[in-house]
Amino acid sequence: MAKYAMVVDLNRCQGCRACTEACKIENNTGQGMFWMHVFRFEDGAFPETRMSFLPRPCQHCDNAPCVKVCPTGARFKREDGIVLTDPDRCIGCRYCELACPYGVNYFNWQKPKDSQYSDVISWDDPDIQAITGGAYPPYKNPDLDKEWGPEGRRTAGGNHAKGVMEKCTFCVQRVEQGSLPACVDTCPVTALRFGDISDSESPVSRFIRENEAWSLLEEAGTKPSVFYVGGKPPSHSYKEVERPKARV
Amino acid sequence: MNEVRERDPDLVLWQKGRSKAKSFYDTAFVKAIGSSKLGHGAFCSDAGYRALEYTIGTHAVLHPDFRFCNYMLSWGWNITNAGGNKFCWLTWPQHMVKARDRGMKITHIDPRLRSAGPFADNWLAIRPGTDMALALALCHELIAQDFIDRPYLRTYTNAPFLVREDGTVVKVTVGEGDEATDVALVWDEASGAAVPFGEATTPALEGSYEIEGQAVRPGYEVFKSHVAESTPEWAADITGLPAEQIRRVATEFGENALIGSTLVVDGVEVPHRPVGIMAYHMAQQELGFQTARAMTMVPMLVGAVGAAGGQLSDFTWKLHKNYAAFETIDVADPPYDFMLNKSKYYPINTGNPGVVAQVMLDPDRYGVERLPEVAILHMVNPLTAFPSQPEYMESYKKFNFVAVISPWLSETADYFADVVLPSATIEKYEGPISATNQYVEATTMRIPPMEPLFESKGEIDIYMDLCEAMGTLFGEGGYLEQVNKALGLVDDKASFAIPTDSKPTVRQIFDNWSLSQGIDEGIAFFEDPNQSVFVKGPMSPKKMYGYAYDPPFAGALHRFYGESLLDAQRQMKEKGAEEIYWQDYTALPTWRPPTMEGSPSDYEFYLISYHMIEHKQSRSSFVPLLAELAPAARMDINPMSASRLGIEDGDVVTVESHNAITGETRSLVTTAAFCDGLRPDTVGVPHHFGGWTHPQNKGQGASPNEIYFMGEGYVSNTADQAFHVKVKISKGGEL
Amino acid sequence: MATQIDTHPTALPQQVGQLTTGWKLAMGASFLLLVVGIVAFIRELSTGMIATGMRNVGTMGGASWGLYITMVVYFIGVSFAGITIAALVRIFNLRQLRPIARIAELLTVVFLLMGSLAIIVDLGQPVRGVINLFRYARPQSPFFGTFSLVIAGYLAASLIYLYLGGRRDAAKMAEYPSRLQRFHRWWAAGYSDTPEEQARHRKTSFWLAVTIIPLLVIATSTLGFVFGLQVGRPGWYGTLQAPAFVTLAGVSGTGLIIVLAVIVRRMVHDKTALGIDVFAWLGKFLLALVIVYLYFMTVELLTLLYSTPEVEKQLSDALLFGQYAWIYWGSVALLAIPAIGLMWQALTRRWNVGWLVAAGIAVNLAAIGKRFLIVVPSQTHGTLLPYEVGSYSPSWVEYGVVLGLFGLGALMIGAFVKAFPPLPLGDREEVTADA
Amino acid sequence: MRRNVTAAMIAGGIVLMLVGYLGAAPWGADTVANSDPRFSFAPAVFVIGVIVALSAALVYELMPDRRNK
Repeated sequence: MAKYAMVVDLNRCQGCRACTEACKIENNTGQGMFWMHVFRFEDGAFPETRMSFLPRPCQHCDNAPCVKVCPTGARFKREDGIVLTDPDRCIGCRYCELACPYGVNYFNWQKPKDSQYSDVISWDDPDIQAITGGAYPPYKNPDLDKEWGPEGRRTAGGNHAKGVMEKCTFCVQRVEQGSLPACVDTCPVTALRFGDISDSESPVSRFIRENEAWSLLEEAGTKPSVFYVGGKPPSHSYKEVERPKARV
Repeated sequence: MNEVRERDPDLVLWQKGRSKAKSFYDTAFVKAIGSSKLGHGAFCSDAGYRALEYTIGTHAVLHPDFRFCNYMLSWGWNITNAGGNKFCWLTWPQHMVKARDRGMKITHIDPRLRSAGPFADNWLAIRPGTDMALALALCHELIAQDFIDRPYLRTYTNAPFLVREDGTVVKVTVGEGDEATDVALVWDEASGAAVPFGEATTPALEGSYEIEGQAVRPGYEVFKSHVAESTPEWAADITGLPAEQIRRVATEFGENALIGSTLVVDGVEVPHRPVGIMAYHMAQQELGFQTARAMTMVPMLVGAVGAAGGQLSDFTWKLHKNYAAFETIDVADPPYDFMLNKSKYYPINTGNPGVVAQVMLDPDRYGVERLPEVAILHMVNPLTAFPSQPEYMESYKKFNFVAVISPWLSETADYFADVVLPSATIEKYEGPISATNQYVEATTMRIPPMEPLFESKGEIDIYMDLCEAMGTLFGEGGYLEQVNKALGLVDDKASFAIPTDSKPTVRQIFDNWSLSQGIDEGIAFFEDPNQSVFVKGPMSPKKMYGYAYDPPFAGALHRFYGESLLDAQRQMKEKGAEEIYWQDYTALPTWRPPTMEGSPSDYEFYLISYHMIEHKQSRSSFVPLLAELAPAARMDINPMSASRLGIEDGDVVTVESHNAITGETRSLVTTAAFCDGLRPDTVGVPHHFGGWTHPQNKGQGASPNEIYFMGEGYVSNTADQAFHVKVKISKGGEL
Repeated sequence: MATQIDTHPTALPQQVGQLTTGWKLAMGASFLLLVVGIVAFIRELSTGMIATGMRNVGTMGGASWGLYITMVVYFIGVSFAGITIAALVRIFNLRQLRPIARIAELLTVVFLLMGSLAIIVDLGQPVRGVINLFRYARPQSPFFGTFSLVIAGYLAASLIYLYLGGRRDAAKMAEYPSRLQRFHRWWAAGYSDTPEEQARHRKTSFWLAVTIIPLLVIATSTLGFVFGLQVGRPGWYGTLQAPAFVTLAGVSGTGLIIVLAVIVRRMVHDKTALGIDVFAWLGKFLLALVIVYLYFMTVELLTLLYSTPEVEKQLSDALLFGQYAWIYWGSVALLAIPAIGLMWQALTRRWNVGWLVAAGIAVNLAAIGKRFLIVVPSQTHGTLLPYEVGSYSPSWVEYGVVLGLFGLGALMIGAFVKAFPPLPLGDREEVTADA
Repeated sequence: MRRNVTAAMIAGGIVLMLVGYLGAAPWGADTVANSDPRFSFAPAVFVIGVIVALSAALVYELMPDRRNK
């Protein structure tokens, strides 16, 4: 049984956020929902300023605080390492979001139709309806509603129903069909790698072995499955610049 | 359109912005209807193109041979946000990270750190508009520390040419009758006499000599004394950089150049100079042409041009026609065409829509009689994408008829267009598109993923319909024939040509072209997602490296000393051009403070504009997903300067620019954003916003093009736009 | 069975059954609040929780738990103190406190219902929330304690304690012919005040009290653990959360008992029913708890300020000097001033009821403020990754729903005191035929 | 009679509590199995157990005496 992990090569990451976009298109996430978010940091005053980029997917921790606190078991961790949310069992208490030290959880504050950029696009416009046939978002990925894994649960995000939690799923619908997560697939400089860390000869394992890989917030004891090579962990003197329009 | 074409086809102005593919279908349309053509180069990096065409003959600016380069000057290259030299494809960042994996060091020369981000091993936060001073100081240090590749200068450049006191080169006519050519004299150290260039065994680079009683010196010697005072200390207070940092960069550049070493690449031995510069859009400044020349001299001094790991420019060393044209620049008398080609204002002329707008507003001043009456604007949005919006608003009113071909309702179309022909964005065949990554030759094609939306069509369909309506589609000299010519479906490949008597589908055109390239499946090859890229094979060193090219550097003698520029200056003075036009036509790059420095001292900040990775010019700011990542315009400002002005992060500010010549002021309102990685005397505003035609544009803020100026003092001597202006910042304003 | 008494209609004691205008006014206002709450909740249900001021932590820079969770902790805190005092009275046989026992139990039941409703309104999926908790609740989650022990177990315990404790008075009330007679007879369930019954009641209430106290301490501690166990939330993670919760619960609960006792005293027009000695005891008990809590706050403050890592520093700056400073110092003042007042009264032994009510209300406001400071700042200013600092302010929907809950609570209390005597009909006020 | 009914209820309540608690999701590593209850509505059983144990007090008091039945 594979155990999936992701490695981010910060020596290569351009901070271009193509991974953020690929994730949003693949998973149809709503406005302000960044399952993958890329920090752009500035640190230090002119002229000693240093910049750094930090892609932040869900860390799919082995000792996951979110799985521990979930009152109904809607958030669970699979043998292959992926931490998933079952939207049919989630009661929307948002406890997982507050237990998570990385801030990777997003709650569906509004109905799916309203969260799909409807402040600009009116999906009911007859011209648009003529083309989209009333589906919103018109680019809806059918895989998101299917059941995945041996446990057979709708864990690919479903249709982002109002009132349930969601977060990066390592693109469970893609991984189970043998392809890579959308962010890994799209990175123009192969800064993101993904693979089976339980196989010591897999490219991911070798890459981690050959470089000093570190993890985010190791002191929190969450044992994340996302490793970083190059750069260094961000400190609180870092200031995030060029933030996306993230408030819904 | 036809009514004007009968009278004078030149009065039909066809203007194009940036598109991706080989523009065969554009030029074919222009030739078919005989209109005049205006591109967007003057806002891209064409000052650099003119400089490189003039100096080493390549139609490009500068990029290093990433495969072997160990030390790169990233000169204004927006690494993490935009493309590099030649075009904006993704391959540049991939080369750069692979080179860094190998240990290549990057010295980043830019007022903003953001463009290099974490890749700046060494950041030179240079003051905007002072790049030439830095380049001259680097040359001074390379000479002082004797990092000089003399064999290269002697054999492949005009450095040895003997120059009189008045700057003219000593020439003698060789051969008779029609083969008689003027050849420059050089001082042959072996024979101790002045001989024509070809015959000298070791032409002298230094020293001063006498010919027919006149004191003469080799071009290199003239350059050495020219940069004698350009010490790092001199450059320090101009560029705002510490002198020690400039000296250290020069030393590192010289040491890394490994002058004299060679490398065998794919069996071909080539000089090995693993240093280089990546520079492109930064050429668009008032001293852009001469700055690009001065920057090119830095690798020339160490012999890195065309060397392995060294300074490349184009992907091959095929000479551009401008190289020969610039040997002698002749300045014509008025009346001039409305682009002022060969005029006493801009003898070397890129063709700047801003200049055209100026001419249309005041033709008599520029000695222009015939102004364009009709315009076809294809995928171009001057009102928000080009600087000095007010001039366009006034001048484009003079067109009697404006047709716009564009996928979006651009601001220009909204303001001027009588007819808008909606064109498809990507749902069309487009190509052939070069997919080379500099080391492998490849071609690909844009294949439509779906039918065009609403009533839009692919541009080639639009052009065919237009020509059909105008009666210039079929027959001799028609659009189809031009397409055949442009795609090379002539002579031996004529069998693949498109019949010029019936209207083909666009797919058919590309099918024929693909077959002509020896691809048996034709267009189907490109339509098959598993193939889609036609790889011709690795680029051979013989084509990539100037030294290994046959003949070396395609036989071009690199113009170290620019005599024809000095001659152009003389002609311009004779024809009565003001100093503002001729002052930069000098044989060697000569520093002068840019005109903008004439603005009063309360305009204390330099305004620069920059590209953000999330957007593409002004045509994507309304796409909701992209606008979510980069929501609105902002003015980056260093917190130290902001606190001096009492401005907090996120405050609304008014940015007012001042024209040092006309005294005119313009202002825009946006929000301030603290940015530590920025010079305290500089502010930056991205150029993607300022649109008004789409609901998403609401509240996105202004475009710097509303307060940049065009015209004298804000264009280079080659009519290329300068994206610099002095501005005053004040708190408050109506967003 | 009790001897038949003549059918001459006499007024029930303690104004039971008499709907005075004051009572009607209060109930009308409470009902109005309830309507506001329901309207707000329907708005939240229809448009989704975007109608609230809550937003995601991290990139969205909001707080995902806001006013609702603050009120959950406050309500459950108050309910904790009620039954605790009732149980203490029973275990230590504090005879002079017997009058307020029922008020305390009533407070517990009502506030516990309000607390559980506050949790439900905070859920993204309220209906599925209740079902799934009964079906899938996981013991590993601190919510399991809150859901099972606090809501279910503790509610059952307090209802049983209230019911059994009231049977004797119910029997007396059943003798009066009134519309409520069947209700009283049901409540008495055949109690006839025989010595065996009294002994048996003493035994059950003793053993009930003995089991309730530990059940409560565990329950409220699990509520503390909901926050205290979260490593990912600086400001929450700490061992002091559980004990601090219990203490502040005691403070707020006692405060409200004093307030409710005064209201009831005025309602029954009998100053003697609740002697000043009862209030003195409550005052001293409140003073002790406030001092212990202030001690906890100083401990927490010192730990925060001494040599804090970056994140806690950012949090403590926001709490002490920044965005939340007015709430922090306001709460401290609302605890310190009443403490001084109580100390003065304790030393001079001159207890003034008006001042006690003011102290009661003040400590409750402080409790709400302090709960808010525990819940929200750690989300907007306590992200371990350097996100931008966030902000949270409740929307009208949240205020509406909370007011609705208070309205509901007041309605329940109002209804109870008109259906059953809040004070025990002890021997002092012998019930005679002609009252 | 009253005594052993009460005792039975307390014992029964405790048993129900144990069954409910052990039936709910087991402690241990965060796995799929440990996120689901061993049998459905186990927590409901736990809660019923708590209530039954507590209402033993009710039964103890309210049981009518044999004498005056």
